[in-house]
Parts: sequence; structure tokens; C-alpha cells
Amino acid sequence: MRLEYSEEDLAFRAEVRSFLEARLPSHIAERTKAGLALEKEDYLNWQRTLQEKQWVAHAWPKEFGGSGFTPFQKHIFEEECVRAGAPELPPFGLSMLGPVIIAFGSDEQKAHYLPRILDGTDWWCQGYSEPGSGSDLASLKTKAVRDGDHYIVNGQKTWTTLGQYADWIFCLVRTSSEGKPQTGISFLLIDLDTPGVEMRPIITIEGGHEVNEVFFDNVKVPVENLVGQENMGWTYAKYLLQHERVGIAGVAAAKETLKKLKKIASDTDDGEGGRLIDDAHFAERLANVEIDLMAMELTNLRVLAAAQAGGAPGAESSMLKIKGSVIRQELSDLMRRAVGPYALPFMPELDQLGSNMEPVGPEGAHLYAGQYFNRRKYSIYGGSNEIQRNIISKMILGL
Amino acid sequence: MRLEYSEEDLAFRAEVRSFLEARLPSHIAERTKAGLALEKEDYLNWQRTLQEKQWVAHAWPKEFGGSGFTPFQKHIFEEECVRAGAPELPPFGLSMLGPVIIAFGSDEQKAHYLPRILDGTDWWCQGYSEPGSGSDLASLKTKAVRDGDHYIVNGQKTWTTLGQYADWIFCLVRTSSEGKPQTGISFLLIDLDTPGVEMRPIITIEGGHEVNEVFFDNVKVPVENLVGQENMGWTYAKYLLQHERVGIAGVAAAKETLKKLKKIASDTDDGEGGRLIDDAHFAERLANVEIDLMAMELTNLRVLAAAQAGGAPGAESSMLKIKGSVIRQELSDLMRRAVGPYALPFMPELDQLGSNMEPVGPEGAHLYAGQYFNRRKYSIYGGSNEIQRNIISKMILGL
Amino acid sequence: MDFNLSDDHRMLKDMVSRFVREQCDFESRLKLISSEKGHDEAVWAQMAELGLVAAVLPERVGGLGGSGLDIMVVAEELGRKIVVEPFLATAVLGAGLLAEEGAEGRGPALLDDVIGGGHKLALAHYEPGARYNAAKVDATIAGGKLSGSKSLVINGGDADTLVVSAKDGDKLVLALVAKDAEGVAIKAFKTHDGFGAAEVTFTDVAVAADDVLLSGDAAEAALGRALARATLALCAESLGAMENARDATLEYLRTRTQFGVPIGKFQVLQHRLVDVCLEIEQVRSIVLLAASKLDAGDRDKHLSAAKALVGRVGRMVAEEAVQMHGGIGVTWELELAHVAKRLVMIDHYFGDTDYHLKRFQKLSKAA
Amino acid sequence: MDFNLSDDHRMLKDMVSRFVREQCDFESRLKLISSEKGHDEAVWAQMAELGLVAAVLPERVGGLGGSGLDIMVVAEELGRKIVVEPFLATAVLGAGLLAEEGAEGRGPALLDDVIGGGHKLALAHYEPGARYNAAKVDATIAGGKLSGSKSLVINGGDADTLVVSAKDGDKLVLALVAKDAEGVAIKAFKTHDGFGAAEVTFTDVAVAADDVLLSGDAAEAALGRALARATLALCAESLGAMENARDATLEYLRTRTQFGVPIGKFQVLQHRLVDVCLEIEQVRSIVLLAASKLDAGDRDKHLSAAKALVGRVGRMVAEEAVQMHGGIGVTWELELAHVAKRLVMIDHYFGDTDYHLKRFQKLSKAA
Repeated sequence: MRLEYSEEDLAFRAEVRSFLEARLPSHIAERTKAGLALEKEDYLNWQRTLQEKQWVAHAWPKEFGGSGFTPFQKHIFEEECVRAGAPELPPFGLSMLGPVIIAFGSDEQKAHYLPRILDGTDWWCQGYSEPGSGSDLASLKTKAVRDGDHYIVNGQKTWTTLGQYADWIFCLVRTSSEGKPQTGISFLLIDLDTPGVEMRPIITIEGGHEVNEVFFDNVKVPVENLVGQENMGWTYAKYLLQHERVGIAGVAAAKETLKKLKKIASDTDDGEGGRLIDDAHFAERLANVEIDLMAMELTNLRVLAAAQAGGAPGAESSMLKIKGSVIRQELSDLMRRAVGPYALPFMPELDQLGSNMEPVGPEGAHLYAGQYFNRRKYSIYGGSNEIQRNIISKMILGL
Repeated sequence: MRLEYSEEDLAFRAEVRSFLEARLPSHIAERTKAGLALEKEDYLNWQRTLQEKQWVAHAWPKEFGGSGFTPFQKHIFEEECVRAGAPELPPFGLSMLGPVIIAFGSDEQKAHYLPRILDGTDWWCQGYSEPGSGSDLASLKTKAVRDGDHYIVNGQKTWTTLGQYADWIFCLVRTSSEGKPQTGISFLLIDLDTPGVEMRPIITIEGGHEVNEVFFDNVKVPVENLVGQENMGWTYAKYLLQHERVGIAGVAAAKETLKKLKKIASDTDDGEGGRLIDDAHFAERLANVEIDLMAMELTNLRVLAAAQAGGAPGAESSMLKIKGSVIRQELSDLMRRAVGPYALPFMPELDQLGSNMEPVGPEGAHLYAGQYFNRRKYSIYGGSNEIQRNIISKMILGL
Repeated sequence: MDFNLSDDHRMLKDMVSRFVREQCDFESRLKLISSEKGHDEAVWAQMAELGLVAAVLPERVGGLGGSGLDIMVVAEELGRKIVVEPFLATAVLGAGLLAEEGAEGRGPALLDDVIGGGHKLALAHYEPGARYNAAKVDATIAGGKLSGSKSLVINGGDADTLVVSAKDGDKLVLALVAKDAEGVAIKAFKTHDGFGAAEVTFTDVAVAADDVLLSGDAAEAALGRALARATLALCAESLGAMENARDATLEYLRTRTQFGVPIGKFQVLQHRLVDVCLEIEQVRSIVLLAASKLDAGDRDKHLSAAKALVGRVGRMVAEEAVQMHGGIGVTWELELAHVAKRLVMIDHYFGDTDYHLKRFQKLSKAA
Repeated sequence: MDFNLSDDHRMLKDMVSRFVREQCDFESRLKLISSEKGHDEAVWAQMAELGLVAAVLPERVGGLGGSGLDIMVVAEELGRKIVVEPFLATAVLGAGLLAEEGAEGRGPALLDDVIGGGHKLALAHYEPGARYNAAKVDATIAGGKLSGSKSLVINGGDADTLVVSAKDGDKLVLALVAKDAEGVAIKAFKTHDGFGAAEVTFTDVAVAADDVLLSGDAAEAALGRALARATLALCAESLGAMENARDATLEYLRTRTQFGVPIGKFQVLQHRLVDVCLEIEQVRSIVLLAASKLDAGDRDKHLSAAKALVGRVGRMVAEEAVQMHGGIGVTWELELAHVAKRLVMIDHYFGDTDYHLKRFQKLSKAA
């Protein structure tokens, strides 16, 4: 038993930290720390900078240009990125599609797509969910019918994150309606420039645009865009979903939020001549979530250590997902409460790049209610917490 | 809309209060307020005193010797009794069996049993639950087989409250195994002196003896002890269970406990030179439960008013049961926390009548942990809170 | 004891309920909250015409009631459709103050126009940095000049006249200031729950004797009553919004299918909706109680109990309803998302759960 | 980073685990807690023989370790079967103090006998009315005479020697007092969780120079370490007891049928047990963390975090496990009922959740 990092890990942390200090542009760090959206170019530039060190694709083997990080290195890298305010690169090409192509793609697909993901030539988005499918992903209805050397795709996908920036989409489509719903699904790559594809924004509860719906109207897709075998897509999709997600608990981000929250609570007048951090009710909630997070961080490290030793995290990911989302949501609740009445203003224009609008109340205060509402998604997306509990009940408890 | 009691109700409250002041023996009041068990004689004496005013059987019509109270009068009566420390008379004969005999019994049964319930000649207990039945009451297995003009009863009942004092037991027994489980059940009255009946104590978590299990080994019960028709017992049982329970939320008792809790918190040193009631953490919990209880009291009165107007409380009883048990359990939790380390001593001898043992810590402190553990039963008995939620979901929400 | 609404209240409730169903539909609200004005003048005019301002004012000034229950009945129905028209600011806060028995100067004469919907009001009271502390007033009136800053003035960008609190020496004064008076700077903005508010700065604004509505103890007491009425109205609005959220969730559980069955068949969701229902019944009780105590000596204890419980349950109902809706629950296009935002943001007006829990503790210990 | 137990710790864990499974069965415990003695001397002798006292003491005094992890490993396994023998009082508290580097007088020489199981100890420190405040010491030593009262002394009725805290002027002193010394009055009783404790009064009890174990800053520091070790041991015991409750509940959900199916088929119970499991994992993490910090500068911050979380989760696990067991869960005959009592009562020793939350706040803000 040893709860400290190894010398090698500490050296790696130092290397990452100094790289970030040297290379991360301050305007990106500021916006990321404030929780504001970035431009596509910001992501791409940062991706190119990281790839100089081959630090972009953590789920890929080194021979394909991946980082080859160990689980602890991934964790340390993520912690340092969050701490410095480096943007989280969208996972769709790098962490989702890439591993699927490496595992199941043809040599031509590997040769064509992987380098373009790494250098940012292609921005990918995900076409899994449909309006009717929700937690029951296998019930998807988008159809691909073979017609010569093309598929003709019709249907609708939704919750397509950052689809507005994307060039390509990887989709689960139904190629057969025989047998169980899972058996007739295929994994298809679609160029978003193809005629018949339409992307429409979904505005989320707090007023932001991060997700989209995608409509397919007789979209012609060449058969060589099929990954693996026809009707085997469910296997690839599960592979993708089960793919180890070091950061699923969001510990690094939560620690940064906690720091910010403590700073706000220290700076905020309680209205009665004291500081909010000395208000017993507020301080109790703060202490409880801080303790939960301390425990969560170690729980996360325990799972990582098991992964490092070659164990495959199964239901543990579900545990991390549930508790991690609860803690991050509680933090977002405390953030909005901390600023009191100044949580009320809704000022999206203020957050646009180059805005010279004046804020109401302390800097950033107007953001926290929006973030609180937006963070409700943590317990919904990627398999709701209810689905995660079903999984744990079955896998760990055998109920 | 009028949230005040009527003049008549206020006059009734005054009458009850002065009767209690004049007639309730102080040693009974003291033990009841401390939450200690009473002797059988204490209950019987108090029942006889109340029956001088015909104030004993609230669920019976006046012509059978019942009180004829309106729902509000029942509520006021209960409040005053709890406030004064009058014991709650066991409901088995008065509130459970009595109404069933009045509704479904023969004239002979009415003439024989009802007066003996009223004057305390017969102490009744309940034989519904069985070790395997739990929330699934209809799965009961105790069998009664007709043999001439007797039934031969074999089986086991459990959770028989105050059975150690009882003369008779009313039982649900299986007289047929055909059809749905509910259809073969009969309602039988059994003299506990009959050969083959054995009553054994169940000691509860905190060390008290308030429930029992009853074993029936070839017990001969005359057929005239059958209530209503054979195989119709489920109907009578449901009638009994649904019978309006004014006090199901336990508001009156909870208000007294809250008063006691506030007194303890005011009297208790926080160990740092202040009073516990000024400790922000404790005070916050106290305030939350006090507010819940204020709301609960009005919720209870709203249901009563609906009953007064002739409405039949159905799922509302389930709501009162759930929220009432949660509030009373929270209060019992705060009681044990209030006395800090003095919750630890386990001194059952101290609570025996006539004990001259010396307590450890403040008077009564040693009782609260035991009460907290005992009160876990509130969310279990009489249909667990999970069963109540199922009922509400079905009846109110239609899910 | 009788929990039935009187015939008058029943009629009032039905009228408001019908009106909001017909005139304050969600599609219109979506457009309004993105418009500069933020609400619909025509709808406000109709609301006034229906007597919704009058409903919360005493007969003495041409009103129709003004009791706690009047406020509760109207606000609950408005809350049910999260109506954005300035009922709280103009009727409950502003008109309520103008209708005070001790009110003087030009204020009371404005009432007819306010009741008719032709003149809108706002109370400029809380100050920057005061958080929820209503006792902190640093704005001053000296030599007929008002100076100071007011924060998060509800409807502050839209009101024709502001009722402003300030100190004249040690004495609290409530004075009327026209929105376009010299020295008034109004910075208007929207709130997350779709309402309008403003930061307002007063720099040597002329206040004539005729502008002074109330002063001294009368002003303190009137302000206390106004804040109590507004707190009650917000609690009742929250109750209406909770019932909207509950009904929408129940409907969703009945109709949304997953894994081949309506999701309402899943016991976990059933029990969570049951708990939501239980808590809403508790909120109805505490709001009724607070309404009945609006003119009682222990008014503030009951209002703090209500606001604290509304804050706690409001968050629970909002979060549970959104969660049970899944992804669709976090989209701008869904009414429920806006209901949830109103439920949560109500905690940020006139003192949050913590503030009112503490006030309740203090008042409950004293009692 | 490595979360695997070393071979030594693995062996220790397996040994204790096997021992308690074989020797500390529930039937025996039920008899013991109703006996006057309250525990089994033969079992305690075997525990000592197996080296469980030595395990939590440094090699310097003939021990085998004494690290946070040593304490955690042993206490967790004892907690799993809610073992009533006086490990906490004698080994963790008493022997730990006797083994302090600065310890003087006749105390250190007692250690061999203590390690061998022939001599039992108790720490008489907390005082009546002090609640959880460990800093309040009103007992005095003056002119070689000890006077004062100590409250809820764990194992106080059974210990051969008491380690007593008292003030000599401003200076804290830890002194040894034989249980049968003149002027010692011991009122022994049982606790709800089946352990023994006592109220102890000292009236002019003679304390020779040889009886003084530690004094001044050394005594303060040693006492802090002893309370930290005991807090850690209790947290680890709670963790073991939680896992017992979880396993028992899982087994019950699998085997108890209602409405024709195992109750574990009900989604509501599944999800609640999942939440119990999640929180127990969190407790394991925080106890590990606290164990690793036992000799660090921020020891108390981590111990308070652990004790606060253990208190919160302990209550939750106890209540959920009992509730899911239904009626049988509240009977004396069921092991789970006693596990639940231990889980809840642990909150009442060495500071409850509120106490440790507050201490954590203070230490966390300072850090």
C-alpha cells in the first residue's frame, strides 16, 4: 500500500505542468476556467500544440500516434490540464471513433481516417441517440438500406455534441429489422457535406448551444464507409462505450470548482457583516462536499490502480459516474447559492468573445445559475444515473 | 377557508383538557411522557375512567357505546391526551375488531364481544402477519380446517403487539387454497386459553418486549367464532385496515417530542461554553424538522376536514403515514444526537417500575438511543413506506 | 375549520386559471422572454382589467380584498404558467405600498391608474452587497436629494415609477421617483427565470415632499408588510409551478416508453414521483398557513417557514422533474425546463433557504 | 501508487478475519452482551496471543507495527463481527499511550503484560458535561492527589489500570491509577452497542511520581495521538460493520420472497442498495486516507473528514439495511440489528458528525 505517486509519475507531472505553462494561450485558459465556450479554432490550435508531444490520443497505441499513457499518466495529464485551464478536447474522434477504427476498421480506413483525426483535419461528431431511444439505445430507428455500392440513410439523430463544428459523423444505423434489436445495427461513417444531411441546433436549458439534432433524408453513403461487418455495429458501439474513461468521475474539474467556490465564499459578504465562508449553514454544505470529494478522489485512484494493474473497470465506472455527477452537481448548486441574488442575471451576451458589456454583481456571478442548470445533464447523459444503478445492481450485486 | 377551530371544537378541547387534569393519574402521565412501558392494569384503569364519559371507542357508533366523535373531535381528543401524557389505549379491540364485528358480526357476537371490549373484560390482540408474509399479507399460511362444529387451527402469527396481556386474538386464517390467495381467507376469533396456543415474546432491537409470536398447534375453535362468512375474511381485513386512522401521522406525539427536544437542546451544554440550541448545525436540523411538522400538522388537518365533510381518506392515509413516520424518525434521531455521549448507556433496569438505580448523564438521556432504534418500526409496520408508495403510485398517480 | 375556498375565491381562482391557460401559453412566453420588453403589455392590460391588481388591494383604495389568501390564489395560478407579467412588482409590492393606510403625498392618487394597468411600479430596496439583508439601507435622502444604489430591482427597467427606500438621518423613507427623473440611471437585464430586473443608481435625484410616501416607523412597518406579501406571493407562485412540474412529469412517465414499456412502470421513478407529490402537499400546507398569518403577530416566523420549505422542495421538485424527463428535460424548447428554472431561482429572491431557516430559528426560539 | 496490502498486512487481515469468524460468532456475542463481564476473557487472551495488541504498537516496545494501516486492518475485521473484546480501550488507547516515546515511570514496564493479554487498560479522559470537547480537563492533580470525574470511560469497569488525564496547574498530566486504588469509584454499565463503559470519580487518589506517564506538552501531544488512533480504529470498525450490513442485506434481498419473487427484484430496493454500496466505497477511501495520514501534519483534518463521513454513512447504512430487512430487522435475535446499533452509536464516541464537520471546516480553512 502506497498512497503517493511514484517518482516517475511526479516527474511526468512536472513535465506536463511546464509544457502547459509555456504553451497554453492565456485567453483560452481564462475562458476555459470561467466555463465559457470556445471557438473551433481554439480547440484545433491546442490539439496541434499537444500533438507536438504526441499527447493527444490517449486511447490509441503509440504506433498509431497515440500517447501511450498509463492510466495514472492519463489521470495526471488530465489533472494538470484542468488546473491550467487547458480545454478538454472533444472526445468523438480521439477517444471514441479512433479506438473503434483501430480495433475493427479496415487498413484503408486506418490509413485514411486516423491521421486526419490526429491533426484535426476531420472534426467528428457522434450519431448514437435518437429522439425516441434515450436510455434504450438499441431501439434506434435510423435506417440504412443497401443500394448498389451505397447505403441510403434516412432518420434522425440527436444530442450531437458540438455537431455545429463537425465535418463527419459516425452513426449507428439499422441495416436489418430481424432478430433482437441489437443484431441489426451497423456502424457507418457519414460526411456531413453529403446532400440530405441537415444539422439543427438544440438550445439547452440555460440558453447555450452545445448539442444538435441531425436529420438524414435519403443520404447516399458509400459502402466503404461501413466499419467492420454489417449488422455487427452493436458490438463496436459497446466497445466504444465501455472504453475505459479515466476521467468519468470528473475529479480534476471538481477540485478546481471547489477551489473557486472556497474563494468566492471567502470573498462574499454574507450581508450581515461577515464572510459567507463563516456562515455555519453554508460552511457545513461546503465541508460535506469537500469530504465527499476527498473520498471520491481516492476512490478514483483505487480504480485507476486496478486499471494500471490490468483490471478492466466495469461496474466501477458506473460507481464513479454516479458519485462524480452527484458531487459536481452539488458543487454547481453551491456556486449559485454562494453568489446569492447575483445568481439571477441572465446575460449571455456578456460571455461572447469581445463583449464590452458590464457585468452585474461580482465577476462571473451571472454564470453560475446557468452552469447549475446545464450540469443537470451530468446525471442524464452517457447512461443516466438510473441506468448506472441498474448496471451495478446486475453486475456487482447480482440482483 | 378558515384555519381556526370552531367554538364548539374549542369548548370540546377545554372539556377534554379539564377532564384529563382532574382524572389522569400522575404516575401514568410521567411514564407515558418518558416513553416507558405501562402495566396492563394501568391501561385498564384508564380505559374505565374514560368510559365514564363514553370516550373510549371512537370508531364505534354511539348506540354501541362509542364516542360518536367527529374527525376533528377525535383529533382534538388525541392531541389533548398526548399533551397530558394519557396512554394511548391499544387499538386492537377498540379500533380494529370492534368496527369489524359491528359491520360484519352476528347479533350474538355483537351482544357478547362489544361490551367486553368496552369495559376491558377482554383484551384483544391481532393475528394478521406471519413470518413469511410481511408486506404480502395475502400469502398467509395459518390453516383452519372445519371439523364438525369446530375449526382446527395450525400455524404461526407474528408481530402480535402486547399479546402478553391479551385474552383473545382475532386471526386471519386460510380456509381454502383455491382461487387467488385472497379468496380463501377467513376471520376467526380465538380464545388464547385454548389448548395448543402458545405465545412467545419477540425482543426488539432496543431490548424491549412489546411484540410476540403466537403458535397454533391443533387449536380447536368453535365455528360460532367465525366472523361473517367463511372465505370472506380478506374483505373484513381490508375494511379494518382502511378504517380511518385519524392519528396515523402521529402529529400530536411529534409535537410533544419536538417540545421535549427543544427543551433538551436549551438545557444541554455544547461542550464549548454554549447551549446546543445555539449550535448552527443542530439548530438547522431542528428548524427543518419543526417546519416539516408545522406543514404536516396542516396537511393532517386538511385530510381531517375532508373526512369531516364525508370524504373517504384513501391514499391520503398513505401520504400521512410516510411523511409522519419520516418526521418522527428524524425527531428520534435528533433526540439521541442532542444528548451526545449520554445516548450511549443501555440501562433497561433503570426504567423498571420502582427502580432506585441512578442514571448516567441527564435524566432520561439513556432512553433516546433505544427509542431511536425502536422507532425504525414506524416506516416498517402497518404496510412499509415502500408499500405505501406503491399504493399512492397506483391510486393517485395511476402508474 | 374549513379548507374550502369561498365562492369568491373559487371564482377568482377559476378566472385566473382560465386566463393564464388561454393567454399565457408557453409558446408566447418563449417569444416574450427573448423580446426586449420581456412581457406582453396587452396581456398585462387584460390582467389589470380582470382585476388582478385590485384583487390584492384593500377595498379602502378601490381594491377587492388584499388578504393573504387573495395573494395566494392569484399568485399560485400565475405561477402555474410561470407568467412573466409584472404582477409581483406592480401589484404586490408597488401598489401594496401605495395602498398603505399611512401613505401620503402623490402616491395614493396613482393607485387608480396602477389598478387599471396604465402605470407600472417597482420597489427599489435591496442594495448591492447586502445579499438578502433587507435592513441594510445606505441610500440617503438629504436636503431633498436622493443618492444611492439599488440592486436587482424586479421590473426595474420597465416600471414607470420606482418606490425607493433611503435613510433621512436615522429615519427610513419610502419615496416615489419617476423612471426618467434626472439623476436616475437604470441598467436593465433579464434573469435566468425569464423576468426583468435592473441595477439602479440615484445621483442627487430631487425628491419633493409630495414624493415621500411613508417615513419613519410607518415606512419600516409598511416595508415589512410589503416584503412579507411578496414572499408569500413567491411561495404561492412556486407552489403553482411545482404542480405544473409534477403534472408534466406524471404525463411524461405515462407516455414516454423505454424498453417497450411506459417509464412510469419503473418502480424507482414511481417512488420518486410519490415523494415529489408528498412534498408538494407539504408546501401547499405551509403556504396556506403563511397566507393565514399575513396579518398576525407571528407573520414573519410563518413566512420564513414557508420560504425555507419552498426553497428546499423547489429544488427537489425541479431536479427530480428534470431528471425524470431525461435529455429533453434540459432543453430550452420544453416548458418544464423553464418551470424548473423558476422553481430554483425563486430561492434567490427575498432571502434563500438558509436565510429563512436562520430567521425561522430566531423567531421560533423567541416564540 | 499502490492500493494492494503488503504480504504482512494481507496475512494479518486473513488471520483476524478467520479468528473472528470462528471465535466471535453472533450467538456467543448475544450471550456475552447480557453477561456481567460483557466480553469473553478467553477470547481476549487468544486475541492477545495472536498479536492483535502487538500489531498496533511500534517495534520499539515489542510491538509489530503500529502504523495507521495496522490499526485499520485489525479494527476493520473486528468491526465486521462487532467484536466486544476491549481492543480499542486496551490496545489502541491504553497500550498506545504506554508505548509513547516519552513515557516514563512504571507505565512502560506494564506493556509486556498488556501485550500478552494479562493486563487491561482504559483511558479516563472525557469529563461530564464536556460533550465531545477533548480539551476540557477539570480533574486536578495537586500535591500527589488526583480528584475529578470522568465520563463514559470505555472499558472503565473492566480495566486493571486507568490512564487518567488531569491538570497540575496549567500542565496536562497523564497518570496511571489502579482500578482498586483508594478513592476510585467506578460505576460500570453497558452501552446500546453492547460494550462496557463507566463513570469514574477520583477523590484524593494518591498519585506517586512513578505513576505519572506523561506531562506537559508531551502529554498533550500523546493524548492527541491516542485520540486520533482511536478515531481511526472506530472508523475502520464502522467500515467493517458497514460491509457486514451490506452483505446481510444483499443476502436478504436474494432470498426473501414477497409477492412470489425475491424482493431483490424490486428496482427501488436495488437502487437503494447500490447507493449503500457507493457510500461504503467512499468510506473505505476516506478511512484509507486517514490511516495514511496518521503521522502527518494534517492528521486531524483527515481524521475529522473520516469520522464525519463515517457518521453520515453509518446512519444511512444502518437505516437502509434495517428498512430493507423489514420487521425482522428490528429484532434482538438478528445480527444485523446489533450491527446497525454499532454503526449508529459509533457516532457518539470521540465526537459526532457535527463535531467533526466543524473541526474539519476549521482545519480545512487553515490549510
